[in-house]
Amino acid sequence: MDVLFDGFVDAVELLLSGDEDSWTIIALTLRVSLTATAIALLVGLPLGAIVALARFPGRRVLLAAANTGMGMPPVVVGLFVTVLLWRSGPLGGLGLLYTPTAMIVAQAAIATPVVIALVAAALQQVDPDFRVQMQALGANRVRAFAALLGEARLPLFAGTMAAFGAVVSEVGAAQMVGGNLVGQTRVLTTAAVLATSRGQFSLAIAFGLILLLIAFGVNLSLTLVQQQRAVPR
Amino acid sequence: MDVLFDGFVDAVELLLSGDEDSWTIIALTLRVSLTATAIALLVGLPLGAIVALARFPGRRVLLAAANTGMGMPPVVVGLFVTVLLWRSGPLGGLGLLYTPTAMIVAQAAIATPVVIALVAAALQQVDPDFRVQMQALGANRVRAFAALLGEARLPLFAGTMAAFGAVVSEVGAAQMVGGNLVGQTRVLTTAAVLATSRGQFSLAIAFGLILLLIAFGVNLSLTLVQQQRAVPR
Amino acid sequence: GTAPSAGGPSASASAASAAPAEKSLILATTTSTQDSGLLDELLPVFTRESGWQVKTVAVGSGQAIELGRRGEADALLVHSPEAEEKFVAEGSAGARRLVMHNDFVLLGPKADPAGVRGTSSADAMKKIANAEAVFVSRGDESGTHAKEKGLWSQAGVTPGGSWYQSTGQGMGATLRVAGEKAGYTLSDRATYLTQRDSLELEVLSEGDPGLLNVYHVIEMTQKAGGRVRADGAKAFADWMVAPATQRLIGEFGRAKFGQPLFTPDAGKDEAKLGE
Amino acid sequence: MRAGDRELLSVPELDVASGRTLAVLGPNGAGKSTLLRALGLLSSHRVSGVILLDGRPATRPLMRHAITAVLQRPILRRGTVAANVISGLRFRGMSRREARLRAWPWMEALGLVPFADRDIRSLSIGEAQRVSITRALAVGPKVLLLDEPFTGLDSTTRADLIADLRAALSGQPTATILVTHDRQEALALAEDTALLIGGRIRQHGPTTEVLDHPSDADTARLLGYTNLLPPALTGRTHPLVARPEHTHLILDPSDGPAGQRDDDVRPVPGTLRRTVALGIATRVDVDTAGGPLTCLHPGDLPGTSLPPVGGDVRVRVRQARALAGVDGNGWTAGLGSRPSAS
Amino acid sequence: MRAGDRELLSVPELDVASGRTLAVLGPNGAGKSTLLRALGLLSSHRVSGVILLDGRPATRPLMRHAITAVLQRPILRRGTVAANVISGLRFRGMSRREARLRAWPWMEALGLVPFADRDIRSLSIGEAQRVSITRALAVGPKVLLLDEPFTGLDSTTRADLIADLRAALSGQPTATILVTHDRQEALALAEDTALLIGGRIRQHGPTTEVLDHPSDADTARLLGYTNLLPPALTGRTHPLVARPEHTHLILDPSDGPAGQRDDDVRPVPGTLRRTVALGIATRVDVDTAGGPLTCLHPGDLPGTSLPPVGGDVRVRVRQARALAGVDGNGWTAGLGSRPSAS
Ligand SMILES: Nc1ncnc2c1ncn2[C@@H]1O[C@H](COP(=O)(O)OP(=O)(O)OP(=O)(O)O)[C@@H](O)[C@H]1O
Ligand SMILES: Nc1ncnc2c1ncn2[C@@H]1O[C@H](COP(=O)(O)OP(=O)(O)OP(=O)(O)O)[C@@H](O)[C@H]1O
Ligand SMILES: [Mg+2]
Ligand SMILES: [Mg+2]
Repeated sequence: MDVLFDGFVDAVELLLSGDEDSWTIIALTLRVSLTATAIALLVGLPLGAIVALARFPGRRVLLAAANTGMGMPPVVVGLFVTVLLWRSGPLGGLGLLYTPTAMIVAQAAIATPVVIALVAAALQQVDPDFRVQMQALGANRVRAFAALLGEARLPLFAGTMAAFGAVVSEVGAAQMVGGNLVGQTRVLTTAAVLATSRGQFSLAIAFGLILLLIAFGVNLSLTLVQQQRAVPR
Repeated sequence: MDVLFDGFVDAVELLLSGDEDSWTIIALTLRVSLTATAIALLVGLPLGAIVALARFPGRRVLLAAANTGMGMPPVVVGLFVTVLLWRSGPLGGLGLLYTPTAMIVAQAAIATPVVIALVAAALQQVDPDFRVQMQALGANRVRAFAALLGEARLPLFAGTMAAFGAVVSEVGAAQMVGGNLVGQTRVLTTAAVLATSRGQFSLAIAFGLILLLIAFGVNLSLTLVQQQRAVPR
Repeated sequence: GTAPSAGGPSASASAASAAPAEKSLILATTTSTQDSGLLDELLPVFTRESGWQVKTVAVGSGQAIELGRRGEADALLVHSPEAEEKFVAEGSAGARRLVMHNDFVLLGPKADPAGVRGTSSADAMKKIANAEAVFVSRGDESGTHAKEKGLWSQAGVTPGGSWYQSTGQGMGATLRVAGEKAGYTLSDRATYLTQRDSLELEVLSEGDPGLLNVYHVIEMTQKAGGRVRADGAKAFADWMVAPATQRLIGEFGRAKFGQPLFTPDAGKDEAKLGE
Repeated sequence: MRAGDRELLSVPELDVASGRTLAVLGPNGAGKSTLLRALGLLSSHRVSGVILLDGRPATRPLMRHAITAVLQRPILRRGTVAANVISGLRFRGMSRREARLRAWPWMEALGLVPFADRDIRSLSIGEAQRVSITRALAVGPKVLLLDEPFTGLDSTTRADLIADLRAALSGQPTATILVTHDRQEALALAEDTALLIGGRIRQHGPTTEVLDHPSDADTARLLGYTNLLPPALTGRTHPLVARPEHTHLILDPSDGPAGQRDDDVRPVPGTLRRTVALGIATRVDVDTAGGPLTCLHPGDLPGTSLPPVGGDVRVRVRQARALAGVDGNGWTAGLGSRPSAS
Repeated sequence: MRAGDRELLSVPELDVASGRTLAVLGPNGAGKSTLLRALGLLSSHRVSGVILLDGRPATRPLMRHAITAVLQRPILRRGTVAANVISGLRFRGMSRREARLRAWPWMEALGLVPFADRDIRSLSIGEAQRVSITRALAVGPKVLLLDEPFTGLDSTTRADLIADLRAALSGQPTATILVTHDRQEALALAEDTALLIGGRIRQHGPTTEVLDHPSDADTARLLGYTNLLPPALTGRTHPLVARPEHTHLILDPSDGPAGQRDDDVRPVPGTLRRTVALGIATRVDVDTAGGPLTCLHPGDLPGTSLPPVGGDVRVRVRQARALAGVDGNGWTAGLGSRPSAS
């Protein structure tokens, strides 16, 4: 158990020491995860909305696919992306493998189905007449949709947090497409894995604790936004 | 790209060959993930309901904690559980490390916050008068709650699928507490990782495809249940 | 604990200016070189001296060689001689040069149920098999795994049964499994030394000439793929066998463990190692 | 207009001139709300046909600009009352300040001023309904669609609002469609009335005429002429309909043909099924050879003056109206089955 | 009873005997629904005080067994109409078959039989309201709580349902509390009536008495006596109240003191604010020294016979009732501000 305690001490030390390396890692973790979540939202929100609101054949299949996508193993996503980005692969020319960009791509791919599925669930839960009433007040499609998002913002935030949680805690894809390069693509999870495989367990736990701290910070900010009035007076 | 195609061929072969190993792996994957999801539901459903419905100080903090828990890195969870189960650890006497039971424990720990957060979001979205009306018809607490669950079953199923997706696709904790022992604790994700580290990329992709197939199957079953009438005539 | 990387400011500073099209090469190496911290020590120096960025992909030897074969890596630093030779024979690889070695040790619980303490490695393997004492194998086609399979065949045993367990993971994880299961296992000395403190395993058999763990650097050529940076590969391989680098390797770990983790071997005759 | 393979609504033609109000009356499930949504191009059902706006076929953007609707349930956005009330104007691109100014008189009229900053989740349902109405009226649209807007309002507010609305609409170029169950509302607000039953418009014309001249059994029932007297019972050529208020038991045996007026029908014999004391009135249900009749007697009928349940009675019907061309079938079935207290 | 630090409701005592019906009348936001929930122990607000059931303090399980409530909005479970209708009985442990049998007569009474297997999501709102009522009535509880149950029903259904309900309740040991905005409903169904305004019960007694004898300005307004005549205007010692129907402009100058009855008040001078033609009636708003008055003239007033807006008029008030001890303040404010068309 002392490992856990040591981990706590280590975490405090890492944060206080102002060790440039750990700050680089933290910054990269935030950059990659937040960007990936943002991209996933950008892609997943419209798709989730379409699945939830539009009527077309194959809607259910798409929803089931999104739900399945939530179970897509990051390692496999990582492998897919790696194969695409290989020098011999179709996108090899971009030279993106082992860069933060590649990690963002992979993590966005992991988070998108989560966003789609949870956005769809969130929007379907709102009174179906809500959009009608908004349009009946003169809202065009965009405004009615914005109002709908405002209405469903509680579960939408929960979905966003789930997506962020999925990417920030993920290691398989980050490791595979990022390569865990010091100062370039090392994030908290891959650092924790490395520490573990070096037998530095308390260091690994320290990284984990820092990760939780970051996740909590992000969630707190989101929760604060969530509690704000959507319709200002 | 041929790797992807080869992976597809390999997946079909693995499934058709009736290779005992791959079936053992598939069975274990299902057993561990489903059990972990079930445990997470068992623990997370009441907790999520309490967070959503009860009024007590610190409710919001709990919700934020659950949301944070969704971002808990599996590697760290794995490490926590490992440290607990070490022979020198407090639960070492149980000899659970490197058994499927240990994997179930770790994965349930990963899935529980997901369940709590999404259950809370799902239940908060139902008309707050719904429970009142059920009680006003003579439903006792349990029945009113059951009716509420029936009412919110769409997002509840989405939450369950998210939880299942989180555990079935997870590799960090499975690897760490399970040890990826052949025939004992090797599941599809850890098998995919091993195949990757052996350079057998198409085999890794094959495992990933099988995993997706399983996830799709489980989701399909859930979707079918979801589409059933909750209130039979 | 210690910080995960000794990379220092140079690594992160140059990272900022790194553009993929510039002088940047991919090194596929085994986990042991990274887990031991050796590369964290060496690479910043190389980058400073040569201007080449190195992207280290720490993977199993099997994956490393596969990456080389597909032209996805420019240089390999691996320790699986038989597989390497086969791979070089395929023709896409360039020069393969000896860099360093350390040795494998046979580890086991203090109680030593199979009674292998002090025996030669082949004998030890036989005893373990006869006693059906738990043996934990990496099973990941790594150099260590290859060496272990070699030992089994020397001992004339085909391992199997519930006492023979395969983790399919890296050395660190495998050591921990062995520790927890109070089993025997084969490990490279460097990894063992770095994790010794948290393990309840002891060195039971060591020093066999057959237990050498030899690392080679392999340059890849454009034959493996059009985008291979053969120039970078050559620069890296040349630098690895340069005297100054060899000195650094020889010093690595002495301060922390009281003994060096690797023995520099550049230019030596491979057949005469360990004598 | 169809949902799945059910035809919900089939309306060949319906028009409302700007400045005029059309009331749509119909029983529950007649398709009133469906019609309203279809007219506002707000429906997600399959609609075939065209909606003309100012004589031109309406597109969704045009329509969106022209209409405001108060749906049957008050559907509000999370937030404050004030934010909700101005949202119609905000959707039309008005600044917050201007929108508040425009909405203010209506907020005053509906008594919402003290609620301006209240969270809508804490409103009573009547209060929510007021917000919903205010939000629509504040826009001052070309076409106003009102789906039972006054349900849930207390009677004083309702009376005042009807007057305010009438005053506000008269002289404005607003075409209003008002769905309601209340004939008084139709009379007070609408120049024209359409009767919608089973998805079809049965009658359409000036309100006073439509409300007083049912053309068939269904519209009669809708308009409160719930008693149907088939020709067999009355000896007339057409079936007659009458309101329960004008249908009475003949209690005094001597109260025979005396005082019979022109439009009166000869007394109808039947058996008493039940009596229900309704405070100011007593309802007596009678089964006759031609189907059940409902009598409504003002005041409390003393139990002694009534024959026992199952006893023979005679019913006098006054102010009956003749229906042209109707068969009483569906009708009788519609009234036939009431539970005899469970 | 409080929400946050607002006092929502303060009711010292209220009782309903079994077999009797109490109507609760009040303006929007008076706290009627809050009261109903508090009585059923269904509230999530802080409630202080006790609810007695059969003379003993009610616990939640006891109460749950005794009551059924129809909330103001129909809140149905996903599923079919039939499943919803029997759910009250199912919650009480009845088998599905038995529950269907018990519920059937009510389903027939409310015309739900053709809907039995329809998904509730496809119902019209009036149909949903019927389901909600049927579900509660099918249970046949000791205490029946009805929150504006008849809103949204078409008038024929409503009239029939009122009779059915009355018939079903009389002779049964059910105590019923009916929240409504409609005085007719209260008269038809309830022996007793309580007037709730601003969270307080202002009057409570036999329905006919309560509805016709307002005790103060607020209850008068609630009961339709919307015209308040302060003593200064009439010369009487007490303020008077009158219904708009009994308040008329004096149009014919010669129409002076003649035909004045005992309860008549001397004509009140004022200025005409607006006239609103309401089809069958014309509403005239007049500002007097004592506050605004509303006149309701039957039929269409020809514009020529009316003075112009702002002109001087005299108003005759008939059937006015005296209020004991009231100051007209809040009152005048309550009526004062109507928008003059936006
Ligand atoms: N949580 C709350 N905080 C503040 N005020 C509240 C809260 N809940 C209800 N109210 C207020 O309490 C009052 C009573 O509400 P209630 O729903 O009982 O009214 P009601 O008499 O049923 O009105 P209606 O006729 O509109 O149904 C309303 O003014 C409402 O706005
Ligand atoms: N998706 C659907 N499938 C089948 N029937 C439907 C569907 N949607 C609506 N209906 C039916 O269409 C009819 C018309 O519904 P609508 O809401 O227009 O009634 P309404 O006249 O407004 O009634 P109310 O007075 O109760 O508001 C109802 O009988 C309803 O059950
Ligand atoms: Mg409707
Ligand atoms: Mg209410």
